[in-house]
Amino acid sequence: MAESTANTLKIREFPIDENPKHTYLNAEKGIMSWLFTVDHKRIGLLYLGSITLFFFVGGVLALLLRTELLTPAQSIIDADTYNQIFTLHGAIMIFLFIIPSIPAALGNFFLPMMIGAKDVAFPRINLASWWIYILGALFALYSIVSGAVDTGWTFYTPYSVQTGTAVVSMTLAVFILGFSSILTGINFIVTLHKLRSPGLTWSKMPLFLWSLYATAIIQILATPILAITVLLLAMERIFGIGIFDPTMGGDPVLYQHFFWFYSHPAVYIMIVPAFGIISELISTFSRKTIFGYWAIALSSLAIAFIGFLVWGHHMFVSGQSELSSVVFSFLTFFVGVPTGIKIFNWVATMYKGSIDLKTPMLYALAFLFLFTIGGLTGIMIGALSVNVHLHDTYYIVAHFHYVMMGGTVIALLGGLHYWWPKMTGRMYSEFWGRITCGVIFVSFNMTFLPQFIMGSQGMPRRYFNYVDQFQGLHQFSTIGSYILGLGFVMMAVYLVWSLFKGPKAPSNPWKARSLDWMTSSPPPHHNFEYTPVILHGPYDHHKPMREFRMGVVKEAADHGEPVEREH
Amino acid sequence: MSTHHISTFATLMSVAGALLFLTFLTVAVTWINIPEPFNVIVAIAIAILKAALVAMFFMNLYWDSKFNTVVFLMAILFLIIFVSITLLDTMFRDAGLPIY
Amino acid sequence: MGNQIAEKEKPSHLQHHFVDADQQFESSKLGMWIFLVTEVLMFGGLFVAYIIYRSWHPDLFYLAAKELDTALGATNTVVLIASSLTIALAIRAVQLDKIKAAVNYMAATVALAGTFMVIKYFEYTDKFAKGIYPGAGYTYDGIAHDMAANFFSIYYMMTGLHGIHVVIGMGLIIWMIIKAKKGAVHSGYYTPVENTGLFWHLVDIIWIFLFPLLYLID
Amino acid sequence: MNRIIEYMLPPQRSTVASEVDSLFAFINIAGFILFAGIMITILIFVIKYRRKSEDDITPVITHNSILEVSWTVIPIILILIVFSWGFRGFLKMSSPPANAYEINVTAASWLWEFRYPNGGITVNEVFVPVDRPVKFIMRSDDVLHSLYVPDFRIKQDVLPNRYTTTWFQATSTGEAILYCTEYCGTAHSDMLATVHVLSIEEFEEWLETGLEVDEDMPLADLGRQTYTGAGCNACHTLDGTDRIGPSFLNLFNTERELVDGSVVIADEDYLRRSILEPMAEVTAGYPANMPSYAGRLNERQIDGLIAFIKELQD
Ligand code: HEA
Ligand code: HEA
Ligand code: HEC
Ligand code: CUA
Ligand SMILES: [Cu+2]
Repeated sequence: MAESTANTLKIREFPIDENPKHTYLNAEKGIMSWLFTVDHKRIGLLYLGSITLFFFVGGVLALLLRTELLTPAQSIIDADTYNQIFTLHGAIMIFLFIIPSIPAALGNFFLPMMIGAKDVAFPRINLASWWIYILGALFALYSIVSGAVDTGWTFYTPYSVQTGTAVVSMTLAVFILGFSSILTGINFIVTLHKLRSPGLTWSKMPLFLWSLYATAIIQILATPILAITVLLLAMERIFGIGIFDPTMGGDPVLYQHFFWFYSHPAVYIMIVPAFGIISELISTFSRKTIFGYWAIALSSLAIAFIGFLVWGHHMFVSGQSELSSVVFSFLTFFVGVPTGIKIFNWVATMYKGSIDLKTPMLYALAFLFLFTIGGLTGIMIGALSVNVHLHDTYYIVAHFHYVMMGGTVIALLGGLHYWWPKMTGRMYSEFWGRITCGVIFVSFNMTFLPQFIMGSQGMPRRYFNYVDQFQGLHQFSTIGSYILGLGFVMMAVYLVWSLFKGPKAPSNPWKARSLDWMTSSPPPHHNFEYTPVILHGPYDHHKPMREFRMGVVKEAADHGEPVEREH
Repeated sequence: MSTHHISTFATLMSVAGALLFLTFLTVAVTWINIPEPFNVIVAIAIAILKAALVAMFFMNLYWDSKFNTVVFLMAILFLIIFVSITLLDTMFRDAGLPIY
Repeated sequence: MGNQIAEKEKPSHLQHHFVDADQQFESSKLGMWIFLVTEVLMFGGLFVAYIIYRSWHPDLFYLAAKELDTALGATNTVVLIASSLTIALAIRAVQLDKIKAAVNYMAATVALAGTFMVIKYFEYTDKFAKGIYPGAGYTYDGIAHDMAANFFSIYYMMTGLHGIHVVIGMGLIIWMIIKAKKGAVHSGYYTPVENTGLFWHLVDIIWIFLFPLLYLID
Repeated sequence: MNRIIEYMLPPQRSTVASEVDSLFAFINIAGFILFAGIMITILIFVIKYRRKSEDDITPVITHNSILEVSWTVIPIILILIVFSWGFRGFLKMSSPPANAYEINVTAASWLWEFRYPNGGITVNEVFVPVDRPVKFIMRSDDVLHSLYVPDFRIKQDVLPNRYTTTWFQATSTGEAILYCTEYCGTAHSDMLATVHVLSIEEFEEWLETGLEVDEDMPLADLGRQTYTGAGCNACHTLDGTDRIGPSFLNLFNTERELVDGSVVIADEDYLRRSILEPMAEVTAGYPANMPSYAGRLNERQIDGLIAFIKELQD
C-alpha cells in the first residue's frame, strides 16, 4: 500500500457514498428552511442565486447602454436616463454582484468543506450577512424607484451633493452592503484560523483558501473606510457638513482619497478569489502538482498589501499634488509583479501535465488570456504620461471590463462549472458548456476590444452623445454585447436543464485532490460524516486516485462501522 | 483547556489609577504652555500610553494569544498608511515637482 | 481533539461545529477583535479628516477648541475610564462565578455610560443654544474664522458616532445583565460578556483620543 | 505594428504628444510580446501535454529557482523602465514654460469660457497660437469638470475650490476638439469646445479684431451664431423638443409659469433677464441649472440672441 504516506498512524477510512439519500439539499424542507438556514452551503446557494439575479439585472442595463450607443445622438433613452443607467449598472455590478460573488457564494460553500469543518465559525452571523445584503439590495432598489442615482458609481462630490437624485438612499445601501461584506470577511478569517481539521496545516491549504484569506483581510481593512465615506457623503447631503463639498469649504479631492482608499483595494477583493479558483482549475485539469505553491499563496497576500498603497492612480489628473501622483504611479506597478508570478506559475503547472480541456479548464484558459490583457493595460494606464491621455476614456472602460468581466466573471463561471456537480449532484452538459464558453469568449472580445481603440483615440467615458467618428467601433461593440447576452442565456438554459435532467454526478468527477471532493455529491448536511484527518496535500496529483485516502479522527472511527485500512 | 486569564482586583484598580493620573497629566500639561508641535506630541503620546494600558490590561491583550495583538495593530498600521499617503497630497499641492 | 465528547457531555452553549468550548471561545474572541479592527478603521476615517483639516487650518482648530468645555470633557474622560474599570471588574466577577457582583458592576457601567451621555447632552444643547449646529445650520458668530462650521462638523461627526457607540454599548451591557440574571453566563462560559467588555473598552479608547484632539488644543 | 498604433491614437499635435505616444507604443509592443509568449506557451502545453489516458501520471515539479527569479526580476526591470518613462513625460506636462501665453478657463455646467489677457472672452471656442506654449488656468463654477484635448494629449480636472493648470504647445494649425471628461451631469457629453490653432500672425490679428462683434451682421444671424457658439444648444433645441431647458421654438411672447407659481410673458425683457440672471425666474418643470451669461456675452450678442429667439415661430 501507499508507502508515500508511510506513517504509523492508525486511521480508518470511509468509502464515499456515491449517491447519497441524505444531503444538505433535503435535510430540511420548505422555504423557511432556506431563508433561515445556518448551513454555510445553503447560504452559499442563497448568495449564488442573489448575485446571479443582480448580474442579469446589471447585464440587461448594460445592453440598454450599448443599444443607446448604437447612434451618436439619442436613440432610445434620454441623457438623464442614460446617466442613471450607467450609474446603476456600475453600482449593481460592483456592490451587489462582483464584491460578494466569489467569496460569499462559492467561498461560503467550499471554504468549510476544504478544511474539513462542519461550518464556518459563526453560522448565524453568516446568515445575518446574507440578510444584511438583501436589506442593502432593497435600499438600492428603493433608491432606483425613488428617483435613481446619476452620479456614476464613484459618487464624486460635489456633483453627488448637488444632484437631485436619490443619492442618500443609495449611499445607505452601500453602507449596509459594506457590513455584509465585513461579516463574511470576519467569518472567513476566524474559520481559517480556528477550524481547520487535524493535519490541515497552512501548507496544506488549497490555494483557493489562501486567496479567500487574503480577500478577507482586504475586506476587513478597506470596507470600514467605505462605510465612513458614504456616511460622510450622506451627512454632506443631509446637513451640509462641508467636509467634501467645496461650497462649504470642503475638498472634493479629499473625497476621492476616501473613496479610492476603499475602492482600489476592492478591485483586489474582486480578483484575488478568482485567482484562487484558477489555481484549483489549472492543477486539477492538468492533473499536476501546483508549481510554486508558496509563491502563489504568498503573492495573494502581497497583492492585498500593495493594493492598499496605490489608490491615487485613479486621481492622476484630479488635482492631487504631483508628488503623490508620482509616488502612486511608482507603487502601482508593483502589483503587477506578484500577479505575474501567479500567471507564470500557472503556466508552469501545465508543463508535463495531463491536460484535459473540460469546460472549467476552458474558462481557466480564457481567464489567462483575458486577464493578462486587462492587467497589462492596467500597467499602461498606470504610467503617468499615458494615463493623462487615457484617463476617463473608453480605454479605462475596456481595462476594467477585461479584469472584472474577463477576469472575475470568467473565473466565477469556471468555478461554477467545476463545482456544479458537487453543489447540485448533477452533471452539466459538457458539449453545451464548451460551446457557450467559446461564444462568451469571442463575443466578449468583440464587445471590449474596440473600446481600447476608441479610448486611445479619445472617446471619453460616461458619454451619452459622441462624435460621429466613433460610430463604427461603437456599433461593433454593441453587436458583440448582444452575442454576449445570448451566451449567458444559453448557459442559463443548459444549467437549469441539468438540474432536472442532468446525469447524476459522482463524488469526484474530476479526480481532484482537495477535501471538498472527498465527500458525496451533493454533500451531507454536515459536510463529512466524521471529522476528516488530512493525509495528503491538496494537489497531490502524482499519486493515482485509488491510493487516495481521507482519514477520520481515530476515536470517532471507533464508533462507526468503517472499512479499515492501514497505512 | 487552556487557562483563561483572570486579572486580580489589584491589577485592575492600579491600571484604572494610572489612567486617571494620565488624564490629569494630559490636562495639566496644557496649563504650562508647551510650544506648538510638542504640545500635540505630548498629548498624543499620553493618549497612546492610556490606550495601550486599556488594551493590554483591560482588554487582556497582554495575556492573550499574540495574534489578537497583531490583528489590532493591523488597524493602526493601515490607518497610518491612509493618513500619511493622503498627507502626501494635501501638504504638497502647491509644491510642484522637483526637477531632477 | 474532542469530537469524541459524546453528545450528552457537550455543554449546551457549545455549537455543533466546534470541537470544544475553548475553540469556540477563542474563535469568538478573535472574531470580536477583527470586528474591533473595522471599528477602529471606521473611526479612523474621521481621524484622517481631522488630521487633514487641522493641517490645513491650524488656527481654526485653535480658535474653535476654545468653545469646548475642557472641564466637561475631562469629567467625561474620567467617567468612561471608571466605566471601563467596572466592566473589567464585572468580567472578573463572572470568571469567579460571582454573578451577583457581576450584575452590580455591569449596572454601574450602564449608569456611568448614562452619565456620559447626560453630560454630552448638556454639551450639545449648550452648543445648539449658541447656534452651533453641524454644517449648513451653523449660525454662531463667536469664532473669527470662516471655516468654523467645518470644525464643528468634524466635532459632531466624531462625538456623534462615538455617542452612538456608547448607546449601543449600553444596550449590549443591559442584555448581558439579563443574561447573567438568567444564569446563562458563568465561569465556564462568559464569551458574550467578554466580547461586550472588549467593545466597551474600545469605546473608551476612542474617547481617550477624542478628548485631547478636540478639547485640549492650545 | 507602428501602423496599428498610429491608427489607435489621435494625430500628434502638441510637443508632448510624441513623448506619450512612444511610451504607449513601447508598452503595447512589450506587452504584446509578453502576452504572445505566454499564450503560445500555453498553446504548446495544451497540445503537447493533452490527456492521453485516464491514469496519466504526472511528475512532481514544485519549483525552479532560475525560472522563478527571472520572472520576478524581468517584470521589475520592465516596470521601472515604464515608470521612469511615464514620469519623464509627466514632468514635462506639469512644468509649463515661464513664457507661456496664459488663458483663464472657467468651466460651468455645461460650457467652457475662455478669458484672454486682453480681456476678451470666448465661450466654447478657444483661439491659440501655434508653436507657442499656452497655459490654461482653470476653475469651475460648480461641480468637477475636466479639460481634455486628445490631439494634444492633455487632460486636467477643473475644480471649484482652487485653480488647476495645464499647458501645451500646438505644433500645427487647424481645429482640435476639446472634451469635458469628468462626469458633470445631464449634458456632460455635450460639454465640448473647439480649439482653433492659428498661426502667430493670424492669432495676433484675431486678438485685434476677432473679439469684436461684426457690426454689419444682422442681429438674428449673430444670435444664431451665438446660440451654438455660446453653447445654448447644449440645453435648448430649436425644434420644440425639450432638452435640459425649454425649446426656443415658439417661446417668444408666450406665458411662462415659474416655479413660484407666478406667470410671466416671455417678452424681450424676460428673455434678457433669463440670459443674465437665470436663477431669478426659473420656469416650472425645469431644473434651476442654467448658467448665467452676465459678463460672458456682450450687449450685441444678447440682443442678437433675443432677435433670434423672436424669429423662431412656426
Ligand atoms: C478586478 C478588478 C481590477 C483589477 C484586478 C485591476 C488591476 C489593475 N488596475 Fe485597474 N481598474 C479597475 C478594476 C481593476 N483593475 C476599475 C473598476 C477601474 C476604474 C474605476 C472607475 O474609474 O470607474 C480601474 C482603473 C484603473 C486605473 C485608473 C485609470 C483612470 O481612471 O485613469 C489604473 C491606473 O493605474 C489601473 C491600474 C491597474 C493595475 C496596474 C492593475 C494590476 O493589478 C494588474 C496586474 C496584472 C498584470 C500586470 C498582468 C499579468 C502580469 C504579467 C503577465 C507579468 C508581467 C508584468 C509586467 C512586466 C508588469 N486601473
Ligand atoms: C462586474 C462588473 C461589470 C460587469 C460584469 C459589466 C458588464 C458589462 N458592461 Fe459594464 N461597467 C461596470 C462594471 C461591469 N460591467 C462599471 C463599474 C462601469 C462604470 C460605471 C460608471 O461609469 O459609473 C461600467 C460601465 C460600462 C459602460 C460604459 C458606460 C459609459 O461610460 O458611458 C459600458 C458600455 O459599453 C458597459 C458595458 C458592459 C457590457 C456590455 C457588459 C456585459 O459584459 C454584460 C454581460 C451580461 C449580460 C448581457 C447579461 C445576460 C443576461 C441576459 C441577456 C438576460 C436575459 C434574461 C432575462 C431578461 C431574464 N459597462
Ligand atoms: C446648462 C444648460 C443651459 C444652457 C447652456 C443654457 N440654458 Fe437657458 N435654460 C436652461 C434651463 C434648465 C432653463 C429653465 C429654467 C429657468 O428658467 O431657469 C432655461 C431657461 C431659459 C430661458 C427661459 C425660457 C422659459 O422657459 O421661459 C431662456 C430665454 C434661456 N434659457 C436662454 C438661454 C440662452 C440664450 C442660452 C445661451 C446663451 C442658454 N439659455 C443656455 C438651461 C440652459
Ligand atoms: Cu463638464 Cu463633464
Ligand atoms: Cu485602482
